[in-house]
Amino acid sequence: MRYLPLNAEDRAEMLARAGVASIDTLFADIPKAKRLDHDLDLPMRKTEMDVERLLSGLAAKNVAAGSVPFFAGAGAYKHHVPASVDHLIQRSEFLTSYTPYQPEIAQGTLQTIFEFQTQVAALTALDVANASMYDGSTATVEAVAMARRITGRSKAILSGGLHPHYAEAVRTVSTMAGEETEVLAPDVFAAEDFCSLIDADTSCVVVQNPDFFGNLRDLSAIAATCKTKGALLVGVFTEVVSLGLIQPPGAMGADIVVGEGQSIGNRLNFGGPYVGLFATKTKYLRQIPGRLCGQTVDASGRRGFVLTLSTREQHIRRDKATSNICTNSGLASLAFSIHMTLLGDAGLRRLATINHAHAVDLADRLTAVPGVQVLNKTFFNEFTLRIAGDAAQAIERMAEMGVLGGVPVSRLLPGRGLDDLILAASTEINTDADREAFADALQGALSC
Amino acid sequence: MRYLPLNAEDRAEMLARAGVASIDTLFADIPKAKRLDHDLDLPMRKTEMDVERLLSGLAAKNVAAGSVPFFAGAGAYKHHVPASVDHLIQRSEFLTSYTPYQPEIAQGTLQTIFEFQTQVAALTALDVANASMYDGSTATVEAVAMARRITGRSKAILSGGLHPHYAEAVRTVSTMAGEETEVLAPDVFAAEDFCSLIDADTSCVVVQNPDFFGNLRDLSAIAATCKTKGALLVGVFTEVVSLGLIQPPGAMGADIVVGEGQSIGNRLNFGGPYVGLFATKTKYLRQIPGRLCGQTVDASGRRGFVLTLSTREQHIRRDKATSNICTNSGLASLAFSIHMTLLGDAGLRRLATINHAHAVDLADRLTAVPGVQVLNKTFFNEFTLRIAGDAAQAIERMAEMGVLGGVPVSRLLPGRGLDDLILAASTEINTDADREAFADALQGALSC
Amino acid sequence: MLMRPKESIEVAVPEKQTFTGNRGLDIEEGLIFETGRPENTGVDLDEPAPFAHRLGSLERQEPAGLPGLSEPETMRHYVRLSRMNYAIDAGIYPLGSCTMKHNPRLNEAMARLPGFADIHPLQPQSTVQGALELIAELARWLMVLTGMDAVAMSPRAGAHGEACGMMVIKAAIAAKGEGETRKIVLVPESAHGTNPASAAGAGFEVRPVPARPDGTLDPAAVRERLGPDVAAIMLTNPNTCGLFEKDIVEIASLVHEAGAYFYCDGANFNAIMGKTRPGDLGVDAMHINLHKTFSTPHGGGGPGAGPVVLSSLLAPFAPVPFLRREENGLQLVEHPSEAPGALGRIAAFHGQMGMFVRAFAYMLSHGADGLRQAAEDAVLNANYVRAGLKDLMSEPFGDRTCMHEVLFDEGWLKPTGLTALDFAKAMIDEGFHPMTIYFPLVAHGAMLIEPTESESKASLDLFVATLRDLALAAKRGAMERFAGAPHLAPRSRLDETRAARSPVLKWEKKSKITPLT
Amino acid sequence: MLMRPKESIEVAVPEKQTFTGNRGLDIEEGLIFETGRPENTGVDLDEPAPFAHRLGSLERQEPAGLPGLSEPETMRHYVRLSRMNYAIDAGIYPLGSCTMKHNPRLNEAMARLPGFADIHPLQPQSTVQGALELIAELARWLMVLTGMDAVAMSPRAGAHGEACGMMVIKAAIAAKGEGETRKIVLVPESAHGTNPASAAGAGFEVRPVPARPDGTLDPAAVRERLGPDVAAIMLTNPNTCGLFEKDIVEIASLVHEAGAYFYCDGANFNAIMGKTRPGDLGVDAMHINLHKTFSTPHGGGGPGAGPVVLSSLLAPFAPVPFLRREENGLQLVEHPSEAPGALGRIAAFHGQMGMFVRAFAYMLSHGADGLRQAAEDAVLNANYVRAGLKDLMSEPFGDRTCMHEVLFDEGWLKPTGLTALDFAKAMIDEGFHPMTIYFPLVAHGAMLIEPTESESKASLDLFVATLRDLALAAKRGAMERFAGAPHLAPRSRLDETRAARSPVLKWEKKSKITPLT
Ligand SMILES: Cc1ncc(COP(=O)(O)O)c(C=O)c1O
Ligand SMILES: Cc1ncc(COP(=O)(O)O)c(C=O)c1O
Repeated sequence: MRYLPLNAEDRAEMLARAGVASIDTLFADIPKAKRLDHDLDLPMRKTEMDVERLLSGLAAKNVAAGSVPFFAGAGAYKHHVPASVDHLIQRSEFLTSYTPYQPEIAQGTLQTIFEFQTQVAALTALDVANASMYDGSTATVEAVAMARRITGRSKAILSGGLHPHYAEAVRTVSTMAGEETEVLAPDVFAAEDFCSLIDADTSCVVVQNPDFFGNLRDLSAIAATCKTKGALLVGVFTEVVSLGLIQPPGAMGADIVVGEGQSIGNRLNFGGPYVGLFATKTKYLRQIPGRLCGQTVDASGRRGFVLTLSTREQHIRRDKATSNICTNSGLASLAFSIHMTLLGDAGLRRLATINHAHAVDLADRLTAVPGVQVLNKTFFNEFTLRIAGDAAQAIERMAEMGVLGGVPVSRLLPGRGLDDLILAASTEINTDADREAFADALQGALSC
Repeated sequence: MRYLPLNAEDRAEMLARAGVASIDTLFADIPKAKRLDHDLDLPMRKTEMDVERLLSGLAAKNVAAGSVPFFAGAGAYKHHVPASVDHLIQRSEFLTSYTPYQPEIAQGTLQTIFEFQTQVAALTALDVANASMYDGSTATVEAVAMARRITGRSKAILSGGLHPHYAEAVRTVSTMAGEETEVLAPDVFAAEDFCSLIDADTSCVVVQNPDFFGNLRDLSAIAATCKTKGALLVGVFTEVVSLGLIQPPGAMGADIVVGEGQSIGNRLNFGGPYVGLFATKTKYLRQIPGRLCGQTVDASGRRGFVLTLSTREQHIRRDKATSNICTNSGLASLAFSIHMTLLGDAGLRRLATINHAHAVDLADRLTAVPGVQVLNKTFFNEFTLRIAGDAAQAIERMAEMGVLGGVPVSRLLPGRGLDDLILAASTEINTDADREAFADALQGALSC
Repeated sequence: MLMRPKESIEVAVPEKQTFTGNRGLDIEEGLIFETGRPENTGVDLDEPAPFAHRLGSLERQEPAGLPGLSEPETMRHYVRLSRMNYAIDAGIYPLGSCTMKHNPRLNEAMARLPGFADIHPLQPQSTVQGALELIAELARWLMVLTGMDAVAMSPRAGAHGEACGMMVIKAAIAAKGEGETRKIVLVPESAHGTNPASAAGAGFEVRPVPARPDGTLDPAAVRERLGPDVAAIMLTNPNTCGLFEKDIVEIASLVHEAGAYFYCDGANFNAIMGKTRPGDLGVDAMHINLHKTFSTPHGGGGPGAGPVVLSSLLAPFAPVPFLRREENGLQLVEHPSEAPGALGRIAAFHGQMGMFVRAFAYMLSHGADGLRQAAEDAVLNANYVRAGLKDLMSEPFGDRTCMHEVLFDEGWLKPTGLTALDFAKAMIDEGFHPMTIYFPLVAHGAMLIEPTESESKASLDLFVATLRDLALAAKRGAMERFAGAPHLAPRSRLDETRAARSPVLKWEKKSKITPLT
Repeated sequence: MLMRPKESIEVAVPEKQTFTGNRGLDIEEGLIFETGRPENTGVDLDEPAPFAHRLGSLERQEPAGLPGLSEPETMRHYVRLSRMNYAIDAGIYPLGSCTMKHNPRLNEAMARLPGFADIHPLQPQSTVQGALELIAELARWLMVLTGMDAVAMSPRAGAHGEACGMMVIKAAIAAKGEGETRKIVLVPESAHGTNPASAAGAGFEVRPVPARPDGTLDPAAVRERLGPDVAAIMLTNPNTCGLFEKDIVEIASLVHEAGAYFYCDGANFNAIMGKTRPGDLGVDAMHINLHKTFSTPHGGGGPGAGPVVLSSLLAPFAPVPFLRREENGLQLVEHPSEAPGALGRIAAFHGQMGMFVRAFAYMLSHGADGLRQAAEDAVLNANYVRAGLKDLMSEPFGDRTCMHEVLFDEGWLKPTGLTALDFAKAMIDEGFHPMTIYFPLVAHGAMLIEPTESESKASLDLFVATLRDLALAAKRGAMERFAGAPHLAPRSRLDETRAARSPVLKWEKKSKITPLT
């Protein structure tokens, strides 16, 4: 087998050197009755060529974003990632190294984490960021848990503009942990008012911006109320590119900011792996979940980096840890950091502006389609359409016409009377022709 | 521009430090009348996304070997290359390094060349191999030139079984250099007899095995005659995988062996870049063209490698050099060497056997098609078909049916009365279904 | 900008100073914040035509100040940094419990096929049937390999799988009406830190179970601690000492008899795949780290994937999403409302598809036969290392064979005054990544070596011989090899105390460190 | 097998010996012939069903004896070896005449599209119209950039392009009936070695032309040497001293008046693209190294591509293949019989398609504006380096600005007793690849620095500062930095004399080198 260096001769010699009679001797602790004495009912080994054929066959059954006009968003966005990013994250020394537990031979990984932390803190306008979470949704779960630890209160209030998957994850995990969560009704028009809901048992309010429906939200008022009431404000984003153009949650008073970093450096991957971003204020440093990289010096006085403040973490603090996270999103955070390094402020702002321009153009084109209404007053690169018909059906029909025309709100919020809503996103990858194709397809779908 | 690190501010500051008034001052030596004062009539810079779109569009207009049943050969073969090969040759330190002129910081490249040389010598059963030539055809040109230098004679006799492009290249370059070449008539049945042609002015005889028509040739008799007459025997191969299963030219008495290494580690690339292999006997060492890597020690006595015997080469010997070659096929030879390291003897023999088995199966299937005749008594993975019809037209028709069914001999040998011949190759990439599709398509093509 | 930590270098390498601080191919590299500029960029993007924005009043006021680098500078930055890392591709990476095996590049290529990498989690399911099939097939392999009835695919890593498993158990207990009574989870002290953390995160209280002197769990000790307040036991098997829990079947029965569930930490599944099935051993839930057993790359810390296989008892409580085969193909069940009684949802979307593709490519490549062979080779390699070292080093649980990893402790180092850490750092100078040290906590100065099946005999021979050389050097008092090691790495020993005492967690203009002298 | 060159290491690094010979991340690696075994393989292939072979009597008798390595071992072998290399991606690579610029990864991705990488040179032309279009477009760009009328795309590298150009000239001369009389090609002494070698290979006799004290060619010296026996002149422009041949137009006229042709070595085209056109300067033929000017990677020695642009006078003699636009699309003219009067064919198939894709991606990315900017930045960078060093180093042709590369000589080192080689090797310790040394031959101990446009100002600042530090160290007699340098590279100075004296060009069981002591 091509991945196994030992051959039969090696095995025999090694068994002899180890002083055991046969390989099965080494498995003697397995109760005899439970030992497998036959191959499992699975195929036998395959050549590389055959594996390629089989998997390419499966891949070919899917419609890839690059092959059709594509407008799906709702928390995962198709952006253009420079070829150099993928090349760099495939460097053996990044790809096949472990968590940097031996810092003297892991400075590459450590310095990139330090840079990542700095980038995330700057983007979110907060003091300090960690080395990444699994994704935006689990980062949100962690943020709520952290807010509970800090405030000693239970109730988390989740905005009706929070991504429904995020809200469900927070609700599920909180419920299991015996904590209280209040999930507000879907808030298509960003009209909800939290302030009256925040009480003495409120640990935090979780608000997304741009929200799930694409609306931009000014968090300043909520932040002020939270402050007064002793609750924390958790700012969430699912489209990190927006931070190039809109006010970051940190600048509007959020205490913890979490979000999805997939848009920068990472592909859609059918939902994962992605990368969760997590930032907060210095005063909450010791409550941060996950890894932190810090600067120090070596014995010769040279600058170097190490994982630090690990007394917060599971491997030291065990059941008292700030989180159970161990493996995080290392390579995806590296991809994020490399892409962000290529962009810089100027590139990010330009990218965000193009996204916004494309979305504005799309909104204008779709508004012109009979039976279609854009519901947003403000948005970044995604907005909500109300159509004269069933959104899921329209999208299915458009797919048959070769256009992936957004996400039906009902897929995430079924049974909420929102069956006529579509979330449509336009990033830098869409051309004029793509957007025109979308308008045409939607018109077609609605008229059949 | 993303590839240019200097910005306007840098440029101004650097001009000032260099003490020049403007960038144009630095171009003052260009005669004023010849300076371009406008942009050339070419498009302006493009984003990475736009370049990708444009080139993907062009690529999509071609029918790739992996997408259809594929049987073209005639000197270029579609084999399966393990994914690890492509990963490794993209390591920055291999991909973006220069010819190893500073050996202390190029041991990676040098050791791989040393290993490559050893592999090529072993495969061809000769004493010594060089660090690569451009491809099989130019290696053949160099071999003939080397034979002339060694023998002091001019005439090169080229077998009618030599790849026509190789023969044309030798003829062209020889003619220009004022040397004589005798190109024998196409020899479909490997029936030609050289022995009578070899005379006192003959520098070498050039014979391919398996020959252009797929026949296997025993070179021993020719080798013996050459030896008697003081001429050298140049053995050529275009399918290096064959050396896993058939007698290598060195073992049959060839003095110089050259060939195409594309099949191992390299893709079809529409004809290039490929990698020329070049091996010979130790006694001709100082006449070898191109680079040689040799073993030595460093100041501490550790083993190391350097480019050596460079007094043969253009940068030292200039117009008296054994060749003008400078840049060779470095990375393609590395791909060859890595793939060969993965294969080893056992893997190479297995690979060659599968190729042969597939070709035998294909020959049997095609023989069963009415109006089709396999002309070869012996072959490796490629053979010649005679069909009842025009080969080029049949192949064009098959292409319309989605089968790339070999190469018409007339494409390389037009006007020679060989219009009904097809060269068909089957490698490990073909499935039973592919071969069946070929037989069906050929039958279809012949019956319309 | 010139970056020449001249002073510090003088200290670092007194034998051979350079002006740059570089040493041949070892090239120092500054931070992007020192080399980049916010107005520069390595990405060309056409300026959009003027348009009326729809941002309301929320346009960003203060730029983030992030530096940009041109593409060549970016390339160099990361290539230089990468060269300061050790990697599996460069040598044995014998971190116990981490299963640092070969990461096939075929898997990388497959995961990058546009049909997998460029599909959106919420595009119509009719347009992603190939992806759903892959997930279903991978799930089937996992169930067959483990002998279990269901699998929750969405957990992002092992710890997330543990959390998922604990919550599933909690839901099952709640469904039985025992939610208020069963609050305790038994966790051996040798457990990985994520186990107690995951149990606590799901609102359980963690109670330790001690091991026998032979390093395995005593059924009697388990029985003693079981009761109507116990929700589950969380065992690792083979355990973190590299030993198979030989009484596992009995323990499972006891747990079940007591009305509790058996969660198995499957991080060490590599040792037993194809040799026995956790389902047959009585396991109710187990996560599988695809980034360990099934070769998806660790990537300097992730991402991974931690699917959780479940017994039929727990299957109904699995979180969404899951797959259902319907007339028109595979369909995702995505909303808790469609799966009443189920746990709910633990994260967005459907799981780590990119890792699924890699893991499935690995499984297909091995087949049932190859996976069993891999397990056998992994165990053989560990025992070969053990045999080569056991006369020099001390074993906390006596002279016995191990599974896929071998545990030594620092007992043998005591007379030398050296620690496991010193020994580990000296290994770095020899070109080896150290083993896991100080885990599991049940051994004093643990040194846990997991070679994996990816090592050749020659590689192990050199590894063993070198560790022997070092051990003998330690015993004969050759302190210079250990004191302050490593000496030959990109950095000498780093001051972790200082890092924690006054944390510098991001670059700031003022935070430039001045050399300690 | 244990590989531990213990003895030699003791000598090499007396300050800090390791048992393995490794030094932290610098890991020694044996030859595959020492680590691999012929019965092992890293490629799985199914055994074919038994069949009757058709090999006649020609089955291979003796196995080649090639070792095989499993995939993990292979990975490690090459990754370790790679780490012993310098690379553009790791630092400035200022080899004069080599144009080591950034190699964009976009180009690599594009060249690997199946529509380019998996097409066969002889499949029906109707199935490769996209490829032919790309070649035609690339050809058009080359012609527009150079102001020439045709381009032969098949040459494999610069030297092959030279040979092609020389043969085209020979064919043109023969067509004029002067084949027997015009046998001489004038080549300045500063020319790259390939120039005389290529001319000689095409059956010409090479005659030198001396340069003026300012490093450029004197029209008078050319005129003197022209005559009815001269076939061509071969000039490099900008020349290999980094200077633009300012009298090139006059020289071209003289050459043409004398009935000869003007071949230009276009290796240095990077300096002038978009600034002037060789066609306007009177050039008849010029190769372009796509692997220099147009960024295709050097790959440790190739492959490259060397298309030759031709004036209308020479176009009819271009070799096959070439493209013709016909009704049904682009068609390759592949056979000499279709192109009577043409040179013939110089190699199989159609040229270096893989390099064409990369070069075209580079051109498209830059556009006309970007290419000119690149040329300007390349020239600016060279002059910036020159300005930073000229007070310490000596310039063979006086204090004047340069084009894309700056030439120093070792004159300034004379008093120190050091050579250009010593200086170059000391640069290695500082983390820099040396400049080109001892070329061109017209300078005494040439040191030719070509930074290219890919270097940032910060990179050049560090480079200049370090060279200044070294120069000052040399001047003040700090010999230890130079004697026997490099000291910090994977190998110390290698014994090239020994390599040439008793050549060991392949591995043989007996050829193991024993340390010299
Ligand atoms: C025994 C054990 N359990 C659990 C984990 C946690 O897995 P992950 O890092 O994937 O979250 C690990 C990982 O190191 C482990 O070794
Ligand atoms: C001036 C000059 N001419 C010609 C060549 C030869 O080009 P190639 O190596 O592509 O054959 C070179 C390459 O180094 C060169 O620098």
